[in-house]
Amino acid sequence: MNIKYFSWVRDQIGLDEEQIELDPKVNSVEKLVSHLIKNSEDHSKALADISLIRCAVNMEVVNLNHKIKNEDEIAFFPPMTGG
Amino acid sequence: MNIKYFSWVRDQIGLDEEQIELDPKVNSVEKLVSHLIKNSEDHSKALADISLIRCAVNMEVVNLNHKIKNEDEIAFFPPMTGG
Amino acid sequence: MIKVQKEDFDVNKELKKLSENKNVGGISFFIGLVREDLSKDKCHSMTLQHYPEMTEKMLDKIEIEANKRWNLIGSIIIHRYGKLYPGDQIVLVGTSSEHRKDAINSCEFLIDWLKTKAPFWKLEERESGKKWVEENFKDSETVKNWK
Amino acid sequence: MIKVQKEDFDVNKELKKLSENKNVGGISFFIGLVREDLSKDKCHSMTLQHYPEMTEKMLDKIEIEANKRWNLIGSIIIHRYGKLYPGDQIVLVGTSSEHRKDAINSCEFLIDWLKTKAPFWKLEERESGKKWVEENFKDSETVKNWK
Repeated sequence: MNIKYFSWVRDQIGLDEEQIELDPKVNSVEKLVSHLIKNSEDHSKALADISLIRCAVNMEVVNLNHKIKNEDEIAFFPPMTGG
Repeated sequence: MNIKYFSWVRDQIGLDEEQIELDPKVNSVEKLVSHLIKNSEDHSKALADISLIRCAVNMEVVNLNHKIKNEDEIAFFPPMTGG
Repeated sequence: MIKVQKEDFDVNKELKKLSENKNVGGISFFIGLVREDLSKDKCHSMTLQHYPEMTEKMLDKIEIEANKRWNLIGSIIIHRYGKLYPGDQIVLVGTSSEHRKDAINSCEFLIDWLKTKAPFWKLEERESGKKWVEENFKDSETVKNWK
Repeated sequence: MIKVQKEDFDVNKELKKLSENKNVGGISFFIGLVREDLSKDKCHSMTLQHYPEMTEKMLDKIEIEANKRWNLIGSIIIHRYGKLYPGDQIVLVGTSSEHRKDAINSCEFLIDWLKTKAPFWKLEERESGKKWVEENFKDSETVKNWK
Protein backbone atom coordinates (compact mmCIF):
# COMPACT_ATOMS: atom_id res chain seq x y z
CA MET A 1 0.00 0.00 0.00
CA ASN A 2 1.22 3.47 -0.92
CA ILE A 3 0.57 6.18 1.68
CA LYS A 4 1.07 9.87 0.88
CA TYR A 5 1.28 12.75 3.34
CA PHE A 6 0.71 16.45 2.68
CA SER A 7 1.10 19.81 4.42
CA TRP A 8 1.99 19.74 8.12
CA VAL A 9 1.22 16.01 8.28
CA ARG A 10 4.12 15.50 5.86
CA ASP A 11 6.31 17.91 7.85
CA GLN A 12 5.64 16.14 11.13
CA ILE A 13 6.04 12.60 9.81
CA GLY A 14 9.06 13.65 7.78
CA LEU A 15 8.01 11.60 4.75
CA ASP A 16 6.31 12.48 1.43
CA GLU A 17 5.10 8.93 1.11
CA GLU A 18 5.81 5.40 2.28
CA GLN A 19 5.04 1.82 1.22
CA ILE A 20 3.64 -0.65 3.67
CA GLU A 21 2.46 -4.23 3.35
CA LEU A 22 -1.09 -4.18 4.67
CA ASP A 23 -2.03 -6.75 7.33
CA PRO A 24 -5.46 -8.05 6.19
CA LYS A 25 -6.83 -7.31 9.66
CA VAL A 26 -6.13 -3.59 9.07
CA ASN A 27 -9.16 -3.22 6.81
CA SER A 28 -10.40 0.35 7.50
CA VAL A 29 -8.94 3.86 7.54
CA GLU A 30 -9.43 3.98 11.29
CA LYS A 31 -7.47 0.75 11.82
CA LEU A 32 -4.74 2.01 9.48
CA VAL A 33 -4.34 5.16 11.57
CA SER A 34 -4.04 3.08 14.77
CA HIS A 35 -1.49 0.89 13.01
CA LEU A 36 0.58 3.86 11.73
CA ILE A 37 0.63 5.52 15.15
CA LYS A 38 2.65 2.55 16.43
CA ASN A 39 5.24 3.10 13.66
CA SER A 40 7.14 6.04 15.14
CA GLU A 41 6.83 8.96 17.52
CA ASP A 42 6.46 11.31 14.51
CA HIS A 43 3.55 9.29 13.13
CA SER A 44 2.00 9.24 16.56
CA LYS A 45 2.27 13.02 16.96
CA ALA A 46 1.05 13.84 13.43
CA LEU A 47 -1.98 11.57 13.59
CA ALA A 48 -2.81 12.13 17.28
CA ASP A 49 -5.87 14.32 16.71
CA ILE A 50 -7.66 12.61 13.85
CA SER A 51 -10.34 15.35 13.78
CA LEU A 52 -7.73 17.63 12.18
CA ILE A 53 -6.95 15.17 9.40
CA ARG A 54 -8.67 14.15 6.20
CA CYS A 55 -8.09 10.92 4.32
CA ALA A 56 -8.38 10.15 0.62
CA VAL A 57 -8.55 6.60 -0.70
CA ASN A 58 -7.76 6.42 -4.40
CA MET A 59 -8.13 10.21 -4.53
CA GLU A 60 -11.62 10.33 -3.04
CA VAL A 61 -12.11 11.87 0.40
CA VAL A 62 -13.61 9.20 2.67
CA ASN A 63 -14.52 8.83 6.31
CA LEU A 64 -12.77 6.77 9.01
CA ASN A 65 -14.78 3.59 8.61
CA HIS A 66 -14.05 3.35 4.86
CA LYS A 67 -12.78 -0.09 3.92
CA ILE A 68 -9.28 -0.37 2.46
CA LYS A 69 -7.18 -2.99 0.71
CA ASN A 70 -3.50 -3.38 -0.08
CA GLU A 71 -3.78 -2.01 -3.64
CA ASP A 72 -5.30 1.31 -2.55
CA GLU A 73 -3.49 4.62 -2.63
CA ILE A 74 -4.06 6.38 0.67
CA ALA A 75 -3.37 10.04 1.52
CA PHE A 76 -3.53 11.91 4.81
CA PHE A 77 -3.70 15.69 4.95
CA PRO A 78 -5.32 18.63 6.77
CA PRO A 79 -8.42 20.30 5.24
CA MET A 80 -7.67 21.56 1.74
CA THR A 81 -7.07 25.26 1.13
CA GLY A 82 -7.27 25.67 -2.63
CA GLY A 83 -8.33 28.64 -4.72
CA MET B 1 -36.45 74.11 -22.34
CA ASN B 2 -34.26 71.54 -24.02
CA ILE B 3 -35.94 68.20 -24.83
CA LYS B 4 -33.94 65.15 -25.93
CA TYR B 5 -35.26 61.96 -27.52
CA PHE B 6 -33.60 58.54 -27.69
CA SER B 7 -34.08 55.17 -29.37
CA TRP B 8 -37.37 54.62 -31.23
CA VAL B 9 -38.84 57.77 -29.67
CA ARG B 10 -36.15 59.70 -31.53
CA ASP B 11 -36.79 57.71 -34.73
CA GLN B 12 -40.54 58.34 -34.61
CA ILE B 13 -40.36 62.02 -33.75
CA GLY B 14 -37.51 62.51 -36.24
CA LEU B 15 -35.55 64.79 -33.90
CA ASP B 16 -32.55 64.24 -31.59
CA GLU B 17 -33.62 67.22 -29.54
CA GLU B 18 -35.66 70.38 -29.66
CA GLN B 19 -35.93 73.70 -27.81
CA ILE B 20 -39.28 74.95 -26.60
CA GLU B 21 -40.33 77.95 -24.54
CA LEU B 22 -42.29 76.48 -21.65
CA ASP B 23 -45.74 77.88 -20.92
CA PRO B 24 -45.81 78.29 -17.09
CA LYS B 25 -49.08 76.35 -16.98
CA VAL B 26 -47.24 73.29 -18.35
CA ASN B 27 -45.61 72.54 -14.98
CA SER B 28 -45.41 68.73 -14.89
CA VAL B 29 -44.05 65.95 -17.09
CA GLU B 30 -47.60 64.76 -17.76
CA LYS B 31 -48.70 68.22 -18.94
CA LEU B 32 -45.58 68.49 -21.11
CA VAL B 33 -46.45 65.21 -22.83
CA SER B 34 -50.00 66.44 -23.54
CA HIS B 35 -48.53 69.66 -24.89
CA LEU B 36 -45.99 67.89 -27.14
CA ILE B 37 -48.62 65.55 -28.55
CA LYS B 38 -50.32 68.60 -30.11
CA ASN B 39 -47.06 69.58 -31.85
CA SER B 40 -47.12 67.11 -34.73
CA GLU B 41 -48.47 63.75 -35.81
CA ASP B 42 -45.04 62.21 -35.18
CA HIS B 43 -44.99 63.49 -31.60
CA SER B 44 -48.49 62.22 -31.13
CA LYS B 45 -47.62 58.75 -32.40
CA ALA B 46 -44.35 58.46 -30.46
CA LEU B 47 -45.83 59.56 -27.15
CA ALA B 48 -49.24 57.90 -27.55
CA ASP B 49 -48.63 55.06 -25.08
CA ILE B 50 -46.90 56.77 -22.20
CA SER B 51 -46.50 53.46 -20.35
CA LEU B 52 -43.77 52.55 -22.87
CA ILE B 53 -41.80 55.71 -22.20
CA ARG B 54 -39.49 56.88 -19.43
CA CYS B 55 -38.67 60.52 -18.67
CA ALA B 56 -35.53 62.01 -17.15
CA VAL B 57 -35.46 65.55 -15.77
CA ASN B 58 -31.91 66.85 -15.42
CA MET B 59 -30.69 63.29 -15.94
CA GLU B 60 -32.73 61.72 -13.15
CA VAL B 61 -35.53 59.35 -14.05
CA VAL B 62 -38.79 60.78 -12.69
CA ASN B 63 -42.48 59.93 -12.78
CA LEU B 64 -45.26 61.70 -14.66
CA ASN B 65 -46.29 64.10 -11.92
CA HIS B 66 -42.76 65.43 -11.48
CA LYS B 67 -42.72 69.26 -11.56
CA ILE B 68 -40.73 70.95 -14.33
CA LYS B 69 -39.50 74.44 -15.14
CA ASN B 70 -38.15 76.14 -18.26
CA GLU B 71 -34.47 75.66 -17.30
CA ASP B 72 -34.76 71.87 -16.99
CA GLU B 73 -33.27 69.40 -19.45
CA ILE B 74 -35.88 66.80 -20.30
CA ALA B 75 -35.38 63.47 -22.03
CA PHE B 76 -37.89 60.90 -23.30
CA PHE B 77 -36.86 57.33 -24.06
CA PRO B 78 -37.96 53.69 -23.79
CA PRO B 79 -36.64 51.57 -20.89
CA MET B 80 -32.84 51.49 -20.87
CA THR B 81 -31.00 48.42 -22.14
CA GLY B 82 -27.43 48.88 -20.96
CA GLY B 83 -24.75 46.34 -20.10
CA MET C 1 -13.12 54.47 -12.45
CA ILE C 2 -15.62 54.75 -15.27
CA LYS C 3 -15.08 55.10 -19.01
CA VAL C 4 -17.65 55.57 -21.77
CA GLN C 5 -15.95 55.10 -25.11
CA LYS C 6 -16.25 54.07 -28.74
CA GLU C 7 -12.96 52.15 -28.72
CA ASP C 8 -12.42 48.60 -27.57
CA PHE C 9 -10.83 47.92 -24.18
CA ASP C 10 -7.97 45.66 -23.06
CA VAL C 11 -8.85 43.40 -20.13
CA ASN C 12 -5.18 42.74 -19.26
CA LYS C 13 -4.56 46.47 -18.90
CA GLU C 14 -7.44 46.79 -16.45
CA LEU C 15 -6.34 43.63 -14.63
CA LYS C 16 -2.88 45.11 -14.19
CA LYS C 17 -4.32 48.27 -12.65
CA LEU C 18 -6.61 46.31 -10.32
CA SER C 19 -3.68 44.12 -9.15
CA GLU C 20 -1.35 47.01 -8.34
CA ASN C 21 -2.40 47.12 -4.70
CA LYS C 22 -0.72 44.13 -3.02
CA ASN C 23 -3.55 43.72 -0.53
CA VAL C 24 -5.84 42.56 -3.33
CA GLY C 25 -6.72 38.89 -2.89
CA GLY C 26 -9.42 38.57 -5.53
CA ILE C 27 -10.50 40.21 -8.78
CA SER C 28 -13.80 39.65 -10.57
CA PHE C 29 -14.53 40.55 -14.16
CA PHE C 30 -17.62 40.45 -16.26
CA ILE C 31 -17.36 41.07 -19.99
CA GLY C 32 -20.45 41.46 -22.15
CA LEU C 33 -20.22 40.63 -25.85
CA VAL C 34 -22.42 41.04 -28.93
CA ARG C 35 -24.06 37.67 -29.63
CA GLU C 36 -24.51 36.47 -33.18
CA ASP C 37 -27.53 34.39 -32.12
CA LEU C 38 -27.23 32.12 -35.14
CA SER C 39 -29.86 29.68 -33.92
CA LYS C 40 -32.67 32.21 -34.12
CA ASP C 41 -32.50 35.36 -36.16
CA LYS C 42 -28.86 36.10 -37.01
CA CYS C 43 -27.53 39.39 -35.67
CA HIS C 44 -25.32 41.36 -38.09
CA SER C 45 -24.57 44.38 -35.91
CA MET C 46 -25.61 46.21 -32.79
CA THR C 47 -25.54 49.99 -32.52
CA LEU C 48 -25.44 51.43 -29.01
CA GLN C 49 -27.00 54.85 -28.63
CA HIS C 50 -26.52 56.64 -25.32
CA TYR C 51 -27.27 59.84 -23.43
CA PRO C 52 -23.68 60.91 -22.75
CA GLU C 53 -23.95 63.24 -19.73
CA MET C 54 -26.51 61.02 -18.04
CA THR C 55 -24.42 57.90 -18.72
CA GLU C 56 -21.42 59.35 -16.90
CA LYS C 57 -23.65 60.44 -14.04
CA MET C 58 -25.36 57.06 -13.67
CA LEU C 59 -22.13 55.07 -13.95
CA ASP C 60 -20.52 57.23 -11.27
CA LYS C 61 -23.55 56.72 -9.06
CA ILE C 62 -23.58 52.94 -9.56
CA GLU C 63 -19.86 52.71 -8.79
CA ILE C 64 -20.24 54.78 -5.61
CA GLU C 65 -23.14 52.56 -4.54
CA ALA C 66 -21.04 49.39 -5.01
CA ASN C 67 -18.23 50.90 -2.96
CA LYS C 68 -20.71 51.67 -0.16
CA ARG C 69 -22.08 48.13 -0.09
CA TRP C 70 -18.80 46.18 -0.33
CA ASN C 71 -15.19 46.54 0.79
CA LEU C 72 -13.57 47.19 -2.54
CA ILE C 73 -9.99 48.15 -3.24
CA GLY C 74 -10.61 49.02 -6.89
CA SER C 75 -13.41 49.08 -9.44
CA ILE C 76 -13.71 49.77 -13.15
CA ILE C 77 -16.69 50.11 -15.48
CA ILE C 78 -16.09 50.52 -19.22
CA HIS C 79 -19.11 50.81 -21.50
CA ARG C 80 -18.81 51.19 -25.25
CA TYR C 81 -21.18 52.94 -27.65
CA GLY C 82 -21.44 53.07 -31.44
CA LYS C 83 -21.67 50.26 -33.98
CA LEU C 84 -20.47 46.84 -32.84
CA TYR C 85 -20.39 43.40 -34.42
CA PRO C 86 -20.87 39.81 -33.16
CA GLY C 87 -17.98 38.87 -30.88
CA ASP C 88 -17.21 42.52 -30.02
CA GLN C 89 -16.86 43.50 -26.38
CA ILE C 90 -19.60 45.86 -25.15
CA VAL C 91 -19.02 46.29 -21.46
CA LEU C 92 -16.44 45.48 -18.78
CA VAL C 93 -17.01 45.45 -15.06
CA GLY C 94 -14.04 44.72 -12.80
CA THR C 95 -13.74 44.80 -9.02
CA SER C 96 -10.94 43.95 -6.60
CA SER C 97 -11.00 43.28 -2.88
CA GLU C 98 -9.10 41.60 -0.06
CA HIS C 99 -11.62 38.75 0.24
CA ARG C 100 -13.25 37.20 -2.79
CA LYS C 101 -16.93 37.65 -1.94
CA ASP C 102 -16.72 41.46 -2.03
CA ALA C 103 -15.29 41.40 -5.56
CA ILE C 104 -17.65 38.67 -6.80
CA ASN C 105 -20.88 40.10 -5.38
CA SER C 106 -20.18 43.72 -6.35
CA CYS C 107 -19.30 42.69 -9.90
CA GLU C 108 -22.65 40.93 -10.26
CA PHE C 109 -24.45 43.92 -8.70
CA LEU C 110 -22.80 46.34 -11.12
CA ILE C 111 -23.70 44.43 -14.28
CA ASP C 112 -27.27 43.89 -13.01
CA TRP C 113 -27.64 47.64 -12.45
CA LEU C 114 -26.16 48.59 -15.80
CA LYS C 115 -28.79 46.48 -17.58
CA THR C 116 -31.68 48.70 -16.45
CA LYS C 117 -30.12 51.92 -15.10
CA ALA C 118 -27.49 52.91 -17.64
CA PRO C 119 -28.98 55.08 -20.41
CA PHE C 120 -28.06 52.97 -23.41
CA TRP C 121 -30.35 51.69 -26.14
CA LYS C 122 -29.41 48.91 -28.51
CA LEU C 123 -30.43 48.82 -32.16
CA GLU C 124 -29.94 45.36 -33.60
CA GLU C 125 -29.60 44.74 -37.31
CA ARG C 126 -30.84 41.18 -37.66
CA GLU C 127 -31.51 38.92 -40.60
CA SER C 128 -35.17 39.93 -40.30
CA GLY C 129 -34.48 43.67 -40.09
CA LYS C 130 -33.59 46.46 -37.68
CA LYS C 131 -35.10 46.45 -34.23
CA TRP C 132 -34.54 48.24 -30.94
CA VAL C 133 -33.84 45.76 -28.14
CA GLU C 134 -36.73 45.72 -25.72
CA GLU C 135 -36.64 45.85 -21.96
CA ASN C 136 -35.89 42.46 -20.41
CA PHE C 137 -38.39 42.08 -17.58
CA LYS C 138 -36.16 39.49 -15.89
CA ASP C 139 -33.47 42.19 -15.66
CA SER C 140 -35.90 44.61 -14.03
CA GLU C 141 -36.83 41.96 -11.46
CA THR C 142 -33.19 41.01 -10.86
CA VAL C 143 -32.19 44.55 -10.02
CA LYS C 144 -35.02 44.82 -7.48
CA ASN C 145 -33.51 41.92 -5.54
CA TRP C 146 -30.52 44.12 -4.75
CA LYS C 147 -32.55 46.61 -2.69
CA MET D 1 -10.53 22.93 -19.66
CA ILE D 2 -8.33 22.59 -16.61
CA LYS D 3 -4.64 23.32 -16.12
CA VAL D 4 -2.45 22.75 -13.07
CA GLN D 5 0.86 24.50 -13.58
CA LYS D 6 3.83 26.23 -12.02
CA GLU D 7 3.89 29.02 -14.62
CA ASP D 8 1.84 32.19 -14.60
CA PHE D 9 -1.19 32.50 -16.87
CA ASP D 10 -2.36 35.18 -19.30
CA VAL D 11 -5.97 36.28 -18.79
CA ASN D 12 -6.23 37.83 -22.27
CA LYS D 13 -5.27 34.51 -23.85
CA GLU D 14 -8.03 32.71 -21.96
CA LEU D 15 -10.48 35.53 -22.74
CA LYS D 16 -9.72 35.14 -26.43
CA LYS D 17 -10.46 31.41 -26.28
CA LEU D 18 -13.70 31.94 -24.36
CA SER D 19 -14.88 34.58 -26.88
CA GLU D 20 -14.26 32.45 -29.96
CA ASN D 21 -17.81 31.15 -30.05
CA LYS D 22 -19.96 34.01 -31.36
CA ASN D 23 -22.99 32.93 -29.35
CA VAL D 24 -21.22 33.96 -26.15
CA GLY D 25 -22.95 36.94 -24.56
CA GLY D 26 -21.14 37.05 -21.23
CA ILE D 27 -17.84 35.97 -19.71
CA SER D 28 -17.02 35.89 -16.01
CA PHE D 29 -13.56 35.68 -14.53
CA PHE D 30 -12.27 35.33 -11.04
CA ILE D 31 -8.56 35.73 -10.37
CA GLY D 32 -7.07 34.94 -6.97
CA LEU D 33 -3.83 36.66 -5.95
CA VAL D 34 -1.31 36.33 -3.11
CA ARG D 35 -2.04 39.10 -0.58
CA GLU D 36 0.81 40.90 1.12
CA ASP D 37 -1.44 41.62 4.14
CA LEU D 38 0.74 44.53 5.27
CA SER D 39 -1.70 45.67 7.91
CA LYS D 40 -1.30 42.51 10.00
CA ASP D 41 1.61 40.16 9.63
CA LYS D 42 3.37 40.80 6.34
CA CYS D 43 3.40 37.87 3.94
CA HIS D 44 6.72 37.32 2.11
CA SER D 45 5.78 34.27 0.08
CA MET D 46 3.24 31.49 -0.29
CA THR D 47 4.18 27.98 -1.35
CA LEU D 48 1.39 25.86 -2.77
CA GLN D 49 1.77 22.13 -2.27
CA HIS D 50 -0.63 19.84 -4.08
CA TYR D 51 -1.55 16.22 -4.72
CA PRO D 52 -1.12 16.21 -8.51
CA GLU D 53 -3.27 13.25 -9.68
CA MET D 54 -6.04 14.09 -7.24
CA THR D 55 -5.96 17.76 -8.23
CA GLU D 56 -6.57 16.93 -11.89
CA LYS D 57 -9.34 14.55 -10.90
CA MET D 58 -11.08 17.04 -8.59
CA LEU D 59 -10.78 19.94 -11.02
CA ASP D 60 -12.26 17.81 -13.81
CA LYS D 61 -15.09 16.81 -11.49
CA ILE D 62 -15.81 20.39 -10.43
CA GLU D 63 -15.83 21.57 -14.04
CA ILE D 64 -18.23 18.79 -15.09
CA GLU D 65 -20.49 19.68 -12.16
CA ALA D 66 -20.62 23.35 -13.21
CA ASN D 67 -21.49 22.33 -16.77
CA LYS D 68 -24.33 20.18 -15.45
CA ARG D 69 -25.79 22.99 -13.36
CA TRP D 70 -25.52 25.85 -15.85
CA ASN D 71 -25.70 26.40 -19.60
CA LEU D 72 -22.09 27.10 -20.32
CA ILE D 73 -20.39 27.50 -23.67
CA GLY D 74 -16.87 27.39 -22.25
CA SER D 75 -15.04 27.07 -18.95
CA ILE D 76 -11.45 27.23 -17.78
CA ILE D 77 -9.79 26.57 -14.44
CA ILE D 78 -6.07 27.26 -14.03
CA HIS D 79 -4.48 26.60 -10.65
CA ARG D 80 -0.83 27.25 -9.95
CA TYR D 81 1.47 25.48 -7.49
CA GLY D 82 4.97 26.19 -6.20
CA LYS D 83 6.40 29.30 -4.58
CA LEU D 84 4.52 32.54 -5.20
CA TYR D 85 4.94 36.11 -3.99
CA PRO D 86 2.54 38.95 -3.06
CA GLY D 87 0.75 40.18 -6.16
CA ASP D 88 1.24 36.86 -7.99
CA GLN D 89 -1.74 35.19 -9.58
CA ILE D 90 -2.73 31.87 -7.95
CA VAL D 91 -5.90 30.78 -9.67
CA LEU D 92 -8.11 31.68 -12.62
CA VAL D 93 -11.71 30.64 -13.14
CA GLY D 94 -13.42 31.69 -16.37
CA THR D 95 -16.85 30.80 -17.74
CA SER D 96 -18.78 31.88 -20.82
CA SER D 97 -22.46 31.59 -21.67
CA GLU D 98 -25.22 33.04 -23.82
CA HIS D 99 -26.90 34.80 -20.89
CA ARG D 100 -24.90 36.43 -18.14
CA LYS D 101 -26.30 34.68 -15.07
CA ASP D 102 -24.98 31.27 -16.16
CA ALA D 103 -21.43 32.61 -16.46
CA ILE D 104 -21.62 34.69 -13.26
CA ASN D 105 -23.14 32.03 -11.02
CA SER D 106 -20.99 29.15 -12.25
CA CYS D 107 -17.83 31.22 -11.82
CA GLU D 108 -18.73 31.88 -8.18
CA PHE D 109 -19.60 28.21 -7.69
CA LEU D 110 -16.27 27.07 -9.10
CA ILE D 111 -14.12 29.30 -6.92
CA ASP D 112 -16.19 28.39 -3.84
CA TRP D 113 -15.62 24.70 -4.55
CA LEU D 114 -11.91 25.09 -5.22
CA LYS D 115 -11.45 26.62 -1.77
CA THR D 116 -12.41 23.44 0.06
CA LYS D 117 -12.33 20.63 -2.53
CA ALA D 118 -9.13 21.14 -4.48
CA PRO D 119 -6.20 19.33 -2.83
CA PHE D 120 -3.87 22.28 -2.33
CA TRP D 121 -2.20 23.40 0.89
CA LYS D 122 -0.67 26.83 1.36
CA LEU D 123 2.47 27.45 3.36
CA GLU D 124 2.84 31.14 4.15
CA GLU D 125 6.14 32.69 5.04
CA ARG D 126 5.12 35.65 7.16
CA GLU D 127 7.02 38.23 9.16
CA SER D 128 6.28 36.10 12.23
CA GLY D 129 7.40 32.82 10.63
CA LYS D 130 6.24 29.96 8.43
CA LYS D 131 2.71 28.67 8.87
CA TRP D 132 0.33 26.41 6.97
CA VAL D 133 -2.90 28.24 6.11
CA GLU D 134 -5.77 26.80 8.12
CA GLU D 135 -9.20 25.82 6.93
CA ASN D 136 -11.52 28.81 6.62
CA PHE D 137 -14.77 27.73 8.22
CA LYS D 138 -16.66 30.38 6.30
CA ASP D 139 -15.50 28.69 3.08
CA SER D 140 -16.79 25.32 4.29
CA GLU D 141 -20.16 26.87 5.07
CA THR D 142 -20.28 28.71 1.75
CA VAL D 143 -19.76 25.56 -0.27
CA LYS D 144 -22.61 23.84 1.59
CA ASN D 145 -24.99 26.49 0.30
CA TRP D 146 -24.41 25.20 -3.24
CA LYS D 147 -26.00 21.81 -2.52
